[in-house]
Amino acid sequence: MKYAAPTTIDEARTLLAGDAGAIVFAGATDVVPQMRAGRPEPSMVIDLKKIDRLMSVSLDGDTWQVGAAAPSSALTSNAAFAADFPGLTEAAGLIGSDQIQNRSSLGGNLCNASPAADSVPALVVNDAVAVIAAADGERRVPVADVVTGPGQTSLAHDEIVVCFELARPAGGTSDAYLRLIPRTEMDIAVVGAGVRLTLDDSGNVSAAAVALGAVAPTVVRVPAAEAALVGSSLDDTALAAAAAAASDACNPIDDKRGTINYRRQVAGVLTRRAAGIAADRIRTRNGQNGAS
Amino acid sequence: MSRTHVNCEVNGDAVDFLTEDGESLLNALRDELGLIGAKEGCGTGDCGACSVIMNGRLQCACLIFAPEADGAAITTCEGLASADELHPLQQCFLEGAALQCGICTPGFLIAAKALLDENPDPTETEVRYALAGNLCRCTGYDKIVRSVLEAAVQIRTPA
Amino acid sequence: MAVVHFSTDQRQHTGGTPEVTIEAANVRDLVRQLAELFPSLNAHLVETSSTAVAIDGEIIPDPWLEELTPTSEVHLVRPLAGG
Amino acid sequence: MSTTEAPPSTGTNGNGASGYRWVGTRPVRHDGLDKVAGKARYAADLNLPGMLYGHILRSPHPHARIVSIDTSAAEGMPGVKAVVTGADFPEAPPKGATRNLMCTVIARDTVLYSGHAVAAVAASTRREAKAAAEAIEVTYELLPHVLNISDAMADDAPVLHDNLFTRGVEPRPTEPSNIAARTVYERGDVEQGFAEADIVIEREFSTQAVHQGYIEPHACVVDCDQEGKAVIWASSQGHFMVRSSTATVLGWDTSRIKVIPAEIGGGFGGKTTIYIEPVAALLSTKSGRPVKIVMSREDVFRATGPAPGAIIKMKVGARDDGTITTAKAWLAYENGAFQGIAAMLGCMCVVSAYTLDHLYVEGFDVVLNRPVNVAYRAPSAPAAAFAMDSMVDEIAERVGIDPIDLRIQNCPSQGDPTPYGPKWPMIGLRECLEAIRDSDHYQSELPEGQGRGVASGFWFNIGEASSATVNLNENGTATVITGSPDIGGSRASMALMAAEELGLDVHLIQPVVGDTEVVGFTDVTEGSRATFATGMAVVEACRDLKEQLRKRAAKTWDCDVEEVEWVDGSAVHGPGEQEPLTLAAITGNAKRTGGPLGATASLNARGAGPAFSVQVADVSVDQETGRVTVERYTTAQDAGTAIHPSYVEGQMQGGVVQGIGWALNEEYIYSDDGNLENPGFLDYRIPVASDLPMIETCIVEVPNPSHPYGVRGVGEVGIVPPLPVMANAVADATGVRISDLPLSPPRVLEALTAAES
Repeated sequence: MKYAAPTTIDEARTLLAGDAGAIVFAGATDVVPQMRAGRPEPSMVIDLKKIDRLMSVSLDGDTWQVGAAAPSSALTSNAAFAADFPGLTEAAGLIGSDQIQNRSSLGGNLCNASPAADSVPALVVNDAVAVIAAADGERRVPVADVVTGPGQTSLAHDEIVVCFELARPAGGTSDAYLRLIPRTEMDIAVVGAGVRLTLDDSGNVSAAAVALGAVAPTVVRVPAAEAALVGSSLDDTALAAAAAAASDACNPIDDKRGTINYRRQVAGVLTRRAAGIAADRIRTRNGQNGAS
Repeated sequence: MSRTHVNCEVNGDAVDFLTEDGESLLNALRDELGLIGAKEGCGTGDCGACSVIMNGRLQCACLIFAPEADGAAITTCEGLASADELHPLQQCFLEGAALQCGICTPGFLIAAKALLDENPDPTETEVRYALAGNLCRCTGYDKIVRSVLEAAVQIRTPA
Repeated sequence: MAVVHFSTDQRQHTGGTPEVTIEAANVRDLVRQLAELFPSLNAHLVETSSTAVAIDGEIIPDPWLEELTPTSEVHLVRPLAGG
Repeated sequence: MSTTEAPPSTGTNGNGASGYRWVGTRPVRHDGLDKVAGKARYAADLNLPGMLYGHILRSPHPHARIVSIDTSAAEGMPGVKAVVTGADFPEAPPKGATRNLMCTVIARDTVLYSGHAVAAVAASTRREAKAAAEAIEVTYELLPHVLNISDAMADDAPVLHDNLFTRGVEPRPTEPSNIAARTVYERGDVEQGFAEADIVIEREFSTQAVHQGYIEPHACVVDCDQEGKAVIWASSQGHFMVRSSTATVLGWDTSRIKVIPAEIGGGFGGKTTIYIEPVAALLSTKSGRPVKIVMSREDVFRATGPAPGAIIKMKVGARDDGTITTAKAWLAYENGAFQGIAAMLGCMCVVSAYTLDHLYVEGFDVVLNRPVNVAYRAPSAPAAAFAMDSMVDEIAERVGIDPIDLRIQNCPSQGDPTPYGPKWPMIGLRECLEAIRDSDHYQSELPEGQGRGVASGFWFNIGEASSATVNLNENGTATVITGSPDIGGSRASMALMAAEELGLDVHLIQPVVGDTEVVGFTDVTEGSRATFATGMAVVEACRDLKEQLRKRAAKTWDCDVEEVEWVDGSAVHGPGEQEPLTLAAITGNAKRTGGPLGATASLNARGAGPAFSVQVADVSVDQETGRVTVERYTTAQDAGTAIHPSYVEGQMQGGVVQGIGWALNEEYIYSDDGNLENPGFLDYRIPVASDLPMIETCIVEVPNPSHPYGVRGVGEVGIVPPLPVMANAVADATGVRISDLPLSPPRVLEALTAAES
């Protein structure tokens, strides 16, 4: 097995294109354990961390560009980013220990294509777009369309996710991400729920996005839950309806981390709770702004 | 088989070693440089016994490919003490009986150092979450957490 | 004059007797006398690996030459293991 | 939230208050500096010139006949120096403990669990060894497998051993089965007991198998020479055990083997046996090179441990006044692939914290297609206590008596009969119960929304054989050499006892763990015995030395030895005609008064003091997700005497947290095809720091009269109460009693949902 550390995207793509057994990595927090568990060794591992654009987190006008290989800790330590996307930041901050978060990346979390990836529901509810370096230049794909099944993505072998584009949220908008794990840290999500809400001036929901992780082969967007929330004042009835819709949208499996019934039940609970947190964040921010 | 030549700085010393590309930094530190403080408890980033600080960031050396260390600055448990004095964390661990078998101790010390470098006055909860990536099966964590909190006090208010 | 107490299993080999009093200086002597009293007991003890004895509450793994006092309370048990 | 102000111990002692100068103090441990500096050498830390790496090939099937093994491809691979299979080892006897050990180290004609060692390779690098091991071609004929107790006990179950006939059943069965043994303890008449009881409760409980979870994987380096001698560096709980077990498996004379104890990175009972040393020895013999084998974490989970899962059915009778009179228990314990004594131990422990008039306890040891059981802190007692103390809690509720008061009302004391026959010696259960009752925790009001649980636990503690050599150096310092590997601070305890005896500053004493050729035979560090039994040998050697020191002083003074006393580290002349002679003055002059001073003691330690622990926890339960959070935890444990209170507390806290893990989230998850699905710390969920509060400790000291300092041993019993403590606390918080562990979020939510409907 060879190790390569290209400094440009083109160089990385050329290496990848020239070796069918090569893979790219950022933190290797999934790659190494998978190799230990018996996955055949790649012929080459291509380290993306020497490519500046893949490591940077920056605000370009009203759009955040998050490098696909930037470690989670680059997000959790970025106060401006965290203020815009508290839920996504939470999700990034839930991936493993501090040791892991200093290596794990959003690009890796997405392309590993685990149904339980914490950051993906949070990216999806924020309409994140993956910028992908391809043979014929860059293409932009909604994050929701990148993963096609467990361990499967829509990327060609020689394509690399460069960064994620996230439009700054409009006023009255915030997000939240919750997951259920048996311990307080170090586990893979049994269920994950990301919610983004926009509240109008009267405090009613004008827009909502709900996405669930670990309850289906890929992250699930839940339009029925969104519909239940939109137009409501987040009253108990609306929250209960959203929770029920979330439970219904699950297509989970029984596995070592949870049962079908458990995942269904908890998906609803977390959806309801995450909606409440997102709304509280908006209200808190509005309260602060209201004073000016 | 060909091996890659890696130059880096470990505990302030310029060092170099040869490694197979697929080897972990952990094995390189232990086998090539003889720095046995970092331990392999799992090899998958789940136990923290191999914690090192590389380029200012706390990481598991078992997840780092050895060639990644080229040009990097690395601190291991062996680099905590000065010639004549232990690091306050080491001293507090000794006095607070924060180790039993000791296999996890180097990793805890490094993780705790990374925490205190960033947050010199952590709460108990912050200590517990910052150390959640380090498994200890002997102590129940009680004396480790107390010792880290005590070391934080000592570092903030040197005698 | 040690008092030997038999467990439920062992009583199948002592004709139901729950305990006997035996004059023995040590465990070897005691086991010899038990074998005479209850011919099938010894095989049962070997079969169930009951090669230890408890003397006055303490389980002793290799008791062959352990001395007995006139007030010793003896149980025939399996040796323990611990963590 | 910062709790640094809380003192670490609120015990009755723990601060040297008992008139001792050194015993009961908290010096920095002697081996501490190396461990915080990263210099301490564990087995995997040793590299020798020319050393090869060994890799063991393991079975992917839970039960299969090995039809053939073809190693020819592996032998031709780069870097490969030696390959071994079961055929290279001596033939195993048809049954018994020796067979079980030999066939655990490497499978012969049959693999009995997924992860069973089948063959091994030594090569120049780890990667070459692994690649070659994977190139060994094994042809298996699959056999049906059984993974749980109920299936294994069924009449039509696939049988693991065709020569295994249930022991303890008359007449002896004529058909083999997976039930290795039946154990019965009986007293009084249970039917009469139940007939006379006011309350009779009957329940069924289950617990899951768990792993000891030491952070250091098994590791060894073995160097065999051309004369057939082997030096083994190994991480174990007993290097004399490594020597004898390796010799047994290889059919070697023990004198061919020297074992040097490396530091051990946790054991908890799991390193009281061997797995890899004979394999490395044979690879080393074949290759003529030193060979290192380090297990991967996955191998540790698949092929070592576990502590068994159990099914326990209980019926308990009590009177309205809270007197528990009667218990009938049916216990079945997993044994793993080979028979053990798990159920027997469970039977002995299940009602040990209670006095009962009527008792019938029946246990079954069951073999199945999992790795063979190894000890884990107070083996078998946690599951047994989970059953009994859950039921006792229910009785307390029914009769309206405080659960601690009810336990005090029913607790045995010296002279009462144990469930397994003999009478209790001096024990401290009542004192532990009173300590918890009077603790700040139990006296404080339970916060809104939380639940509180209490429970007791018992463990025997054992004595066994130990040796110690104490040498006095010419400068007045002492070297204390013992044969007990130091898992959690026992070197410091040895030094403290020697300091107390000799009147020497503890820092002038160097405690050393000696290899198999420098110190006398010493049994494994198990059964909470190191400080008790090896400490006894240290004390005996020191007392011998004090006699020698008095004689040397008498010689120096030309007086009768009877005129010399040993006081505070000096020889004192009774009539007062001479200035006292310090230990250093005598040792400095030793060559002129008869030669160097040293003493050795080897003994079978008698009088191990039974251990009890009582614990209380407050928990909160997320009623919508089933997650349990431990909010507060206090443990009281009878240490006899705490030699080094900090490490006594450490043992107590560590045991508690392992028990919490067992209660809440730890379990083996097997797929239907018999493979372990969670062989790593990601999905085998041991508690992490953020899962826990501080573990408040209360050291109870009811001295063990059989030990010179009253030591009982503290290593094990702490793990026993947490299982029922957590179950009782969850029941108190939710009103729902759960009798199957672990209390993982899915299980708790399922129980809460079921109770609602």
